[in-house]
This record gives sequence, C-alpha cells and structure tokens, in this order.
Amino acid sequence: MTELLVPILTMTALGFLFSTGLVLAYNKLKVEEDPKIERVSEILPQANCGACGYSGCRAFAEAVVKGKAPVTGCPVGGEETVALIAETLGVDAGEMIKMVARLHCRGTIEAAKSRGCYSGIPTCYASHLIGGNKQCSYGCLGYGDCVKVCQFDALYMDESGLPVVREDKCMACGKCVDACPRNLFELHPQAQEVLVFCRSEDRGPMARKVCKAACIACSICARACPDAIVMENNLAVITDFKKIDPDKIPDIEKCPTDAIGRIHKDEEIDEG
Amino acid sequence: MPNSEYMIRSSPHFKDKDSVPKIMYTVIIALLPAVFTSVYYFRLKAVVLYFACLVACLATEAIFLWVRKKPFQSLWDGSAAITALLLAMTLPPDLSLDLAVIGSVVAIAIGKQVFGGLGYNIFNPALVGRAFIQTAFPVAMTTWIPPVTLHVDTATFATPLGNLKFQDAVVQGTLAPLKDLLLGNTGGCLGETSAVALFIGALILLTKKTINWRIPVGIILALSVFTGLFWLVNPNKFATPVFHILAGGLLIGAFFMATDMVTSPITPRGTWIYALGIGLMVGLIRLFGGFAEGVMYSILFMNTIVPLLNRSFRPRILGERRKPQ
Amino acid sequence: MRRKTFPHGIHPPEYKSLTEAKALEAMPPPEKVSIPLLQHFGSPAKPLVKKGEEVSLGQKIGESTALFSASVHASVSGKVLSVDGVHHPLGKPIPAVTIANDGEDRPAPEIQGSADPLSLDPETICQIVKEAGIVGLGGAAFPTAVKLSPPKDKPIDTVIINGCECEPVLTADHRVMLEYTEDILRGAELVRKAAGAERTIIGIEDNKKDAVRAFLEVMDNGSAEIVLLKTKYPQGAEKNLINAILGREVPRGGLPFDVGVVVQNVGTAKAIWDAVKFGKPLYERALTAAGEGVREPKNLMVRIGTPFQDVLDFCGGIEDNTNVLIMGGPMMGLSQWSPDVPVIKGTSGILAWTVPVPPMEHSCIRCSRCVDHCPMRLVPTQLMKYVKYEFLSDAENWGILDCVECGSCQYICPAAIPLVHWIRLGKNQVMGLKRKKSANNAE
Amino acid sequence: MELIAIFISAVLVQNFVLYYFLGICPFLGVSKKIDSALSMGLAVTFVMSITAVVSWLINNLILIPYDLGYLQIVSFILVIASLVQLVEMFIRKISPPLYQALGIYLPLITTNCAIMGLALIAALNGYSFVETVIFGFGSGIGFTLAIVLMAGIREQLDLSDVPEPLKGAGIALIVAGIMALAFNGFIGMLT
Amino acid sequence: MTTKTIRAEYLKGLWDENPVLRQLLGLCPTLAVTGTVITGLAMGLATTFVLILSSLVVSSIKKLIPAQVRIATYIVVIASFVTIADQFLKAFFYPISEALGPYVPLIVVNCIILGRQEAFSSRNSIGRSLIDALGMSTGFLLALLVLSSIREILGAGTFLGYQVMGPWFKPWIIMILPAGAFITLGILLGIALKIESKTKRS
Amino acid sequence: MSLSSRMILVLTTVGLISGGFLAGVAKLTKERIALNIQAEIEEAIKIVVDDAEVSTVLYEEEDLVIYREMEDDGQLAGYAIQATGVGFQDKITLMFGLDETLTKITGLTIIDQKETPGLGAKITGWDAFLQFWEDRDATGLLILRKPPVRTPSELLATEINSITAATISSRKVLEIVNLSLEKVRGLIAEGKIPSEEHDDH
Repeated sequence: MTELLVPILTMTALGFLFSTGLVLAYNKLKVEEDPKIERVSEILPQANCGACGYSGCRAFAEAVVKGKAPVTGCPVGGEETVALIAETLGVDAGEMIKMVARLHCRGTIEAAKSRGCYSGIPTCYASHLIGGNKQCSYGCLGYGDCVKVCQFDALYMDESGLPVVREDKCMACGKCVDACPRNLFELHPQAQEVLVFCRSEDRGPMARKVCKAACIACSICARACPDAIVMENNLAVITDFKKIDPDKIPDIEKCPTDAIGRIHKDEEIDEG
Repeated sequence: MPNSEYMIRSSPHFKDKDSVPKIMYTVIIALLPAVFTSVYYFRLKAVVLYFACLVACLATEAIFLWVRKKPFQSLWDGSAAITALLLAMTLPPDLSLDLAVIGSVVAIAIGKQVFGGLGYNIFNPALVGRAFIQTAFPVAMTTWIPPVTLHVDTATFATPLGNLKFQDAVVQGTLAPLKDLLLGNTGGCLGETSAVALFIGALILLTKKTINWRIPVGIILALSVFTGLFWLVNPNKFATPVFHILAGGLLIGAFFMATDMVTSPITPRGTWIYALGIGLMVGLIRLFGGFAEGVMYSILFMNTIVPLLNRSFRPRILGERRKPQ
Repeated sequence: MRRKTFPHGIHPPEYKSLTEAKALEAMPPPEKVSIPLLQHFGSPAKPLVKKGEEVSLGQKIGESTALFSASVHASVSGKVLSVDGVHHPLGKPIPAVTIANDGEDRPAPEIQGSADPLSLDPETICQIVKEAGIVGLGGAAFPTAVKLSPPKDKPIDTVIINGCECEPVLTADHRVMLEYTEDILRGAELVRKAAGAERTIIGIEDNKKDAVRAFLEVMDNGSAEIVLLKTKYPQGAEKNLINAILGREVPRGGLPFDVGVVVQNVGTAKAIWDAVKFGKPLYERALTAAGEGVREPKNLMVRIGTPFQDVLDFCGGIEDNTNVLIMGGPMMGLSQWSPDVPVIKGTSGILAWTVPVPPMEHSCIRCSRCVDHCPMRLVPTQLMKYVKYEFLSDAENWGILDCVECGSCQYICPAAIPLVHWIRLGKNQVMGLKRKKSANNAE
Repeated sequence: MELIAIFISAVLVQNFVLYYFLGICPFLGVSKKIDSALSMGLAVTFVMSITAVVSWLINNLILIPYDLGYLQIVSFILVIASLVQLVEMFIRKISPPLYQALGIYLPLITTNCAIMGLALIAALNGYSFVETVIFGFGSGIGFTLAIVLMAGIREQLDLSDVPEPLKGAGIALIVAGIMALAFNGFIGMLT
Repeated sequence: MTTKTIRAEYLKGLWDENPVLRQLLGLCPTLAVTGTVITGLAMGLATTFVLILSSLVVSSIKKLIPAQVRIATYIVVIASFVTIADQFLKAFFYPISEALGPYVPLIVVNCIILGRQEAFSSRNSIGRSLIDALGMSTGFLLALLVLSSIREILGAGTFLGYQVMGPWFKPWIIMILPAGAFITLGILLGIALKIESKTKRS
Repeated sequence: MSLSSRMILVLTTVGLISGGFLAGVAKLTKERIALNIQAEIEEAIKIVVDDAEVSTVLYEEEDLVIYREMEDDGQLAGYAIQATGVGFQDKITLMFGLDETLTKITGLTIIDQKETPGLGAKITGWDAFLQFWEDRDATGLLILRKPPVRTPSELLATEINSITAATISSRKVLEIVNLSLEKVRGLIAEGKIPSEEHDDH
C-alpha cells in the first residue's frame, strides 16, 4: 500500500505547494493590464506596417484603448476592423472614407526627357540625391522605390516607366508617400476623380522643355473652375475637389498637356 | 555639344586600379609555390586532387549562379578557385577523389553560396568543406602517405604532429627534423608541408598588402608564447614553438586561411583578438585536445566570433570622446 | 621642415603637372551671366533687381536673408534679362539673375575700399566680409562671415590658412598662392584679427614647395607660421587639417570653433583682403579647367555666373569622347549633365573627363581597406550595408552623419561599390527620420 | 579540477544547443538581435541555476530515498513551470523593459527543453550538489554563448543576400551546423 | 462536423501547419533522435501517444481549469502520459529506450504538445481535438521519418538497419552527428519553403 | 469559491490523480525494467566469461564492480569486472572478464558509451578491437599497439590493438582497464579478493 500512498502523497503535496506558491505570487506580483488591449490587438490585421503611426499593431491597440488614437486609425484593416474595434470599446466608429494613394506625375519615359546617363544606385532616392535622372526636377524618377515599400502588392511599374496603383489593393498605408523622394504620392479619397498630374514648379517654358506632360501654368483649368483650382508656384492646385463642378470637367480636360484631368479608371481595371 | 549624354553619378570620379579579381588572383599566385612543391612531393596524386577540387568548386559555383540568376562573370573572379586550391591543399594526398568532390561541393554550397555568395559567408568556405569531410570520413582524412622523395615503403605514415600527439615523439626523440618541415619533406596535407614555399607566398601577399599582417603575426605570436611556456617548463615532454609553427597547417592557416578577408574582422582591434584567439586555440588543441592538429577548428571557431568582434570594436570616430565602458 | 599629416587617407594620382605651371589667366567676361541666388545649401537670397534693370559690376543683386546664406553681386555690368529658374550645378533649378554684359565693367558706386584695413575692428571686418558675399572658396561655400564670428564661449586661438589643395587635378589655389602671396598673408591677418586669434598657420602640402618658398620670401618674421604637410588626400578637409597641424580633434558633430580654430582657404583669404582693402565683392574666382577632355587646360580667373560652356570654349573646347563633366575636383566634385550651368562661388574647377565603362561591382569582400583609409575613422562598408538593408538607426550609431563624403573609401574599394552614394543616401534618410521625429515631438 | 572540467565541458564541449540539441526553439527564435539574445541567455542561465538546485533537492531528498524515480518527469516539470512563472512575474514587476525585451519568450522558457534537459541530465549523471550547481550554471553560460554568437552572425546575415527560402530558420540551422563543427575542436580537451 | 472538415482538420497537420517544417516546433527531438530511422519512429510514436491522450484529457476537462493554472495543469497531464510512455519503452523496448536517452522524458517540453493544448484542445471539442492531434502527430512523424531516413541512409548506408547502399558507399559519419542534423534540417526547411512558395504562386 | 482556492484545489487534485495513476503504472512496469537492466549486465558477463551462469558481487565501489562467476556445476568460471571511466567525449562503461587465476583477460565488451559515432564508437562493434582482447596478460600494464594490426597473433600478450583514427577512444578503454586491473591487484594484495574462496578450499 505504501507503494501507492507515497507517490500520491508526494504528488499531492507538490501540486499543493506549487499552486499555493503560484497563487501567492500571483496575488503579490500581478501587473494590471487592460484586457481590452489584448482584445483590440487580436482584431487588428497584424501587418505591423506602421501606417497608423505607431510602432506596431500592439502599440496601436494600446493607444486606441487609452484613447490616444482614433478607432479609425488603422487604414489597413478597413471598415470591418474599425467596426469591431468600435464594438469592443463601445464607441461610435464614425464614417471611414476609403483612401487611395495616387501619383502626381505623368512623366513617362517618353514624355519626360532623361538627364545625362545615370550611373549609380538604382533607386529613386539615390538618383534624386544627385539631381535625378530626369531633366525635370520634380517628376517621377521611375526606379520604383514606392513599389518596393508597398506591403500590399498594390503598386507595380508599367512599361511607360511610371508606377501604377491597383486601387482595389491599396490600403492607404502611406508607405509610398514617404518613400517617394519627390513627394509625388498623395492619399486621396477614392471618390476624387480629378487630379493634377504634375508637381513641377518650373515656369511654363522650362517645364515644357523638359517634359511633355508638365503643368505649364497656363491656368485654363483654374479659369474653368476658380472655386476649386488655383495656381500656386506655376502649378495648378486643387484646393477642394468637392467643389469641382462635374459639368466643368470637360473644360478642365482641355489642359494642353494632360497635366490635369480624370483618372482613367477603365484602363486600370484592364491592367490590374 | 559634342556629347549629349554626360554621366551622372556620385563623387568620387577617381578609382584605384585594384579590384576583387586582382586580389583573388594575387592570392592564387601566392599559393602557387606551395602548389608546385606539393606536386613535386606527391606527383600525380596532387595534380589529380587539385584538378578535381577546381572542377567541382567551379561547377558548384556555376550551378548556384545559374539558379540564383546572378552574373556569370563572377565565376571567374577567382574566389571559387581559391576555395578549391585551399581545400585541396588541406587534404591528405591519398584521399579518394569522390571525397574531395564532396568536400568541394560542400565548401561552395554550404560554406559560401547559402549565405549569398562571395562576401557574405560567415565561415571560410574551404574550411567548411574540409571540416565536413573530416567529420564525415575521419579515417580517410587522417590517413597519410609519405612524399615520394622520402623513399619509404609504407602504406601509411604519420604526420609530424600525429607523431607528437600519439607517439610521444618528444620523449621518443622521433620528432621530425626542422629541415624537413621547412622543405616539406614529410607527411601531411598536400599544401601544408613545405614551410619555405608558404613563406614565399606569404611574402608576396605581405608586400602587396593583400593580407592584413596583424593576423599571421598575432597567430604565430600567441602560439609561440603558449607552446613556448610549456616547452620552457618541460622541454622533455613538449615540442619547441618553432616546431609548432612549422609543423602541420599552421602556416597555411595563418597566411592564407585566417586572413580570408570575408571572414576576418574589419577593425584593427578586432583583428588582434581574432588572431590571438586562433593562435591560442591551436595551442590548446594541439597540447590538450583530442586532435593532433587544431588549425581548422580554431579558425572556424574564431570565424563565429567575427561578427561580434566587428560589432563590438567599431573604431573610434575622429573627434569621438572615449566613453568609459 | 618636418612634414605633418593625419592618420588614414589616400594618395590618388595627382594629374597636377598639366596646369600647375600655368599662370592664372583672367577670362574675359562672357556675353551673358546667370548668377544663381543660391550658391550652396540653405535658403536663396532675395533678389534686389528686376527684369530690364541696369546693373553695374559688383552691385548687390541678392540680399541674404538667413544666417547661413550670402549676398550675391553682379559680376558684369549690363541689363538684367530675367530673374528666373536656371539649371544649377547642385541639381535643381534655382532662381538666378541673368545679366546681358554690356562690356563696360562699370563699377558700382558703393564699392569703396578702406585705406588702412589692418586698423579696423573685428566687427567691421565681419560686416565687410558679409556685405561682400564672401563664402569659403574651397568648395563647400560656407559663408565666411559666420566662420569669423564664433560664439562668445568658444575663444579662438589659431587661424589656419588652408593651402593644401589636396584634390587631384586642381591647381587654382596653388596658382593663387604663387601669384597673390602677399594678399593671402594680409587676408590671413584680417582673419586672425576678426577671429581674435593669437597665431596664424599656413598649411601647404609638400607637392607645392614653390608656394612655401613664395610665402617665406614675402613673409615678415612672425606674422604667420608655415607648416609643410605630407601630400595626402583629404588633407584639406577642415577636421583632418586641424588634426594634422595641431593634433586636435574636432568633436563629433562639432565645428572647428569647438577646438579654438578657424580654417580659411587661401582663395578666401585673398577675397577677404580684396573686399576689405578695395571694397571688391566676391564676383569672380580662380578655378582650374582641366581633365583629359579639355583641349587646353588652364587656370582661370572667372566671373561668377559664366556658363561652363563658355569656360570650356575658352579652353579650346572639349574632346568629342568626353563623357563626364565635373564641377569641383575629381574626388568630391559634382557631375553635371549639362554644360549650360553657371560657375558659382564654390566652383573650384571644371573638369571634363573621359572615363571607361564603370568597373563591375562586386559584393563587399570585407577587405577593410575603406576602414583603413577613412579619414574620419568610420566603417564605410558597414554603413553601406546598414543603408542598403535599411537599418538606419544602426547606421546612425555607427556615425554615418560624421562622414565628410571625401570619397577615399570608394576610391580604394576593390569591389567598386558606390560607397559614397550609399552613405549620402543614408545620411539623407537618417536626417529625414530625425526631422520627422523632432516634428513629432514638437507636436 | 573536476568542477572546472564540468563547467568547461558544459560550456564548450557538451554545449546544450550544439551537442544535446536542447533549447533549439529559443536558440532560433530569440537570436535575431544580440541584445535580446543576451537577455534571453542570461534569463536561461538564471533559471537553469535555480532549477539545478531545486531539482537536485527534490531528486535526492524525495525521489531517490522513496524509490520514486518514475516521478522525476512530473515533479521536475512542475518545479520548472512554477519557477519560470515566478521569474516571469518577478521580472514583469521589477523591470518592465526587460520584460518587453524578452516578450513572449519568457513563458516559453517553461517549454524550453534545455531547462528540463538540464534537470534530467544532471540526475542521470549522478552529480553531487555542488557539481549540479556548476553544471547548471555552466550549461546556462554555454547556452548564452551559443545564442549570442548566433545572434551576432544573424545580425551580419541581415546584411547579406541569403537565398529567399533559406532566410530565417533555414540559414540559422545551417550556421548552427557549422558552429557545431567548429565546437568539435574542443572535444577531448578535458579527458 | 462534416467529413470534409475532418479531412481538412487532419490534413493541415501534414503540410500547411506541419509542426516541424512549417511551425518550427519540436525541433529539439527532431534533431536529437533522428540519427536512425528506428529511434525517429519510436520518438514519433511516443509523441503521438502523448499528444493524442493529453489532447483528449485537456479538451474534456478544459472548463474546470482556471486560466491562471492552465499551463501548470496541462503540464502535469502531459508529464503523466510522458512518464507512462517512458516506463513502457523501458519495460518492453529497452534498447530503444536506451538509445533515446533523456529525450523521451523531454517529450514533456516538446512545444508541439503544449502548443496544441494551448492553441487547440483548450478551445475545441473532444472530437476535433482528437483529429487535430492525429494530424499534428502524423505531420511530426512524417518530418521525423524524412529527416531520419536521409540521415541514416547517408550516415550509415542503412535504412531501418538494413544495408541499402552498395559496398562502394562510404558512410558520411557527419550525418549522424549534431552538425549533420542541423545542416540537413536547415536544407529541408529551405526546400519546404521553396515548395510552399511555388505552390502558392501557381 | 475564490479564484485562489480554486487554483489550489485544481492543481492539488490533478497532482493527486496523476500521482495515483503513475504509481499504478510504475507498479506494473517496475519489475520488467529491473529485469531489463539485470539482463544487460548478465549478457555482458556471458560475453566476457565463458560458461558463466551464477554471478555474485564480490566487491563494489563507485566505478568498479567485481563479480565472481560460477559454472552450472558450481565450478569457478572466472571473474567479471565492470568499470566506468572517462572516454573521449563522455563516460564509458565496460565489462571485462578475468580467468580463475586473475592473471588473464578473457574478453571485453562495452556496456555504455557516447563516443563519436562511426569513429570512437567503434570500440563497441569493431571486431579487430574487441576480439583481440582475449588472452591478454593481466598482471602488468597493457600498452596500445599503433598502427593497428590485422590478426591477434601479431600482438604481444601485453599489447592491445588500436582503432584507426580513433586512437584516443581506444586508449581510453585501455586506460580504464589498466586502472581497474591495478585496483584489482591492490584488492588481491589486501586479500579482499578472492578471499572467500580461499576460505572455502
């Protein structure tokens, strides 16, 4: 009988001893953490892309729970995530507008003249540092830094030498916006159709000389839509796309260089 | 405008003439004296081994370049050839060819290409290949034949270090004479026997500044001090430091393997630690370890530490205050 | 005389024999000059003239607005054709005043010298230097007035006049030293007074012994010391020069002030003398036009704003197979895509070169030559890798911001890796991150 | 002398990772950065030393006298599990940064076979109390050495062009293999 | 639960969530006991035994256990089954038990087992847990089999003790040593990833 | 019930159940395991001492056990010595036999070792090593023959064959045997063995 009794007693004693120890320690040493953080963190997509401005999904979760970040702060997760987080925290999600990244340049290999023979590190940033490989000092350099940083496979370089956004895949994380040394990307509501496809601040003659698709500051568009489009530094700027009168779009599209106009949605669907 | 396309690039616009292939071929040339000596001592066997290793290494390299879609030009940069030569030089002359080929394939594949190819490997590729076959086929890798010049008719033959370790050569008085060690008239791996030939090669590398002088100096210094201490205490039991330096693979290791740029530290202080560490470990293994020779293990072991050394011994930047650490 | 030098560094072929014996030649002012309102990094000067206005030689046409900025002056007299963006040697188009030369070189009325420059007080000297738009003529074009007025808590004891001209090919400074020896000495004296220093040291590399002799001939005892330096690149870089001559180390991220030193290029010293003595603003400079592609290499005195093309034409034009055009020296100069860019204050040379196809880039074999030669004692290969694989914080910890982009590492690199380009890329990215961080913190 | 031999053997010759294949999970998981590798190594060393003591006590005071050898597994693992949990809570309380650095790997020390392996191997070798302590400490140091060396190498490999499929665990295992070859040099040094 | 989900639940352990090749779990025994096929098999079977039984027990008592002692309880359960397996091997397969050495007791800390209890059994029904455990252990067994086959054939020229290579073959002793284990598994992982990325793309 | 007490209760109960369960299993397997271990030693003894049937432990210390072996008919068959010592990598446990006069080694087998597989581990399986242990002289120091020979006749009675490329492992085995023999001789001199027999006769 002792053969059975001793092990049973030993095990029971061990179990008792350690559970008591654990309980004591648990009560003495436990660190309070809001369980909501864990829950919110589980909802997040775990891409850890940093689009929210925090170092990772968990950090964002902490910020949201503490009220430092808005529930809509995660652009990657989309509306579903926002709804779930809002539900978890019991707050109102508000409306989330689908944003996409868009390129403000149409300086294809053909349109924009190249500058000398670039021989260096094949990235946009590196090229930009020594003046760039295009004569235009504002346009897309075509080495695809933006494509490299895109985590969602939403960008690709097409044959014309410009990056193309697959709007269905774009999560508006803003990586490409940061990556472009010439700040040619910007996040826009997907609903915005009219865009200025140029960032050149050169005066008309010079801009025209270096790129066929440059804004030459002729201000045709600004005259067509004075409420929404103004000229700043030799460049047309859309101040508020909502004020663009849909009827005036044909007038805007009279732009001699096609530097402003509608995004050609149909083409993109074909290619994507 | 005579030329419409000027080159746009970052400064500087001047470039020294030295290049990676040049460095590699300098090393190969420096290896040649020892290669020729080994061919003299071991005749056809040596030629065949060198050839097998060269072909296997280059073929493996070529396959990897092809699979990884890398420029084929780098096959001829000389690095694979060095690996092949060094590997062959550290093989027993009588080794069967299939083992040499396995070693070559491992050296290039596991030792170099899995890390990304030239410049990225952590360990000396030739030594990885050698360590692999040494561990896989220990008997074949420790069976030696005498050089043809010795005119002895035995199937197997012990190396000077093997004699020292397993036959108590100092006590017995059968230690190989230094003259034979210098000339290479003794048993051992193909390329390691002749100290003179290796010295000639080392001289080439040192005068051309292809290798970092600190490494051979550090290794030899550490080994001499270590073995010298024991020798001074008991010269009847321990061999002299000179014997330890000349015997076995120490010289080829110190001049040609430990100095491999890719796998040695990049800062002077790190280099000293690396070199002294190798020398010390060779001494430890030879005197107290389970093996007669320890150069291969010592270099491989110190190779694992190199990344840490590189990280810990960043040079003091001009104007940087010395921080109390 | 014992030769001093600094640790590390390289010794590239000099190619100086082509022009070092050729006296400075004043290039006739071109028909049209474009004077950029920004000649170094910083903010552009505010234009003071309008299209169609008549300007005279030396008239101030751009007013500096910020601390790290310098005024610009007309380098010819004539009519302003436009105030508009032109291509600039630094890459981006920059607003510039384009003047049609009327060939008269009518001096501006405000140009007035002072009879006894050496009796002026430091503030006045600084003021004159600032008004004259003088910047460092070594290449970086740092505004000189800023250098002459160190912060109060950093007393200056030594002025170093930089006569190293360590860049290969360039010989303009060498010629200036031979031909304007006395002006340089006087200018140096002004610098010493302005900075309140005790002594003046002129550092000259031993490949310019004739310049040393020239100085010794005209020097009245004790006004300055001459230190002979072993020829080595980049001896002319401030931090290395101070290290070579005085053995002092400028702290990381610090300036020569921090070790009580002011460094001025020989050309700058001359310009200071001209400005104080004759009231002459900086509208021309000495430069070397050379290189394999230049048919008749020359040392020239060129008006600021002269298009490169005119300078090259004056030197007999360029060879047909020229494929690199550089502003500055071969080690640190900027490659140009167009010969239409104007000469600016920092243009120490115009080089046309025929280079073969760049050698094949290998991967780094950690030969550590870059480590052995980096004058700042950095680890360029590691910095390159940190940038390439995007470990920017590591790059910063390893001192990427200390790099002076001298190019020694890339010159010596057997793998032909564009190290400097990578490091410049990294520096920019690190700075960008820092700016972002401080912007975030400011919020 | 015997103690020194046990220590050196545990660190270099019979290294827990490279010879016994124990603690591979953290060896691969926490060896991406030198700093965290070092913290992990030290945490393991700490836990190992304590485990060595406690498991020796249990083994020699309870299990052997009562002939309960078959309870070794259960009792050792209970000790280790509770110990680790205690250490975890302790670290979390006194040093949140350290806790952050070790992240999810601290609980994983529980299932770190190195700890359990240590208790079992020490029992198997029949070490005395002092020997067990030295063995535990040495094994921890050996683990730390291996993981820190590995982290150094992996930091360097981050800057390399390793083929895509081998990135991460694959290349780490190959490196471990070559390290095991290099550590072979120490074999026989103590006997 | 439909047949299809059962199949999927089972099959995921074989490849998609293969504990060794994909999740990198249980690498210690994978490396340590795969010098010969027979020890690999024995280890695989022992692990299977423990995994299945502890999954059953854990999924049936999951509701009774407070979260704070969850792990401790699981471990005791697992350890009990490991002890049984160990005793059984010692009693009936003494040579194999000797060859496996301390690695049988070490099943208790095999991350696969605790991991499955944490991730699956503690949240799912008994039936599902059983299928999951079966799938996982098959996956583990397969991985062990592949690795040990390579190592035994190259390292000794035999398979399950039978000579399979001709007399010309020189055994690669390194394959039955730690170094060979690491390198082989490293290459296997690489191949697994390569296959995965290929199948994903197509 | 509070959380704490529930925690304690659950863990204690689990411990209790598993303890009982394990005790049961252990009871079932204990004997067999003991038998297995016993069998291993007996088998080793049979290899090194011919006709050994009945063993008695004569002497026991930490690394040395001496068995006296009797034949079926009660006649002395010889002695078996189990010794443990340090090998190349780890401990080696071996068994060797001595004849009735304690002057000759009758055979040797390795019980447990962790030498390098395929190399040092040949001490367990390499015939040219193991077989050549028969009829070695046990009265003095044995020495290693290097390089190895092919037939036992090439060896002197005081020589032991070595294994190519595993000199150290073979030497370690030799050292263990030499050490044990020395101990045995010491014990004989002290009269501790085979004292009992003398009493019998």
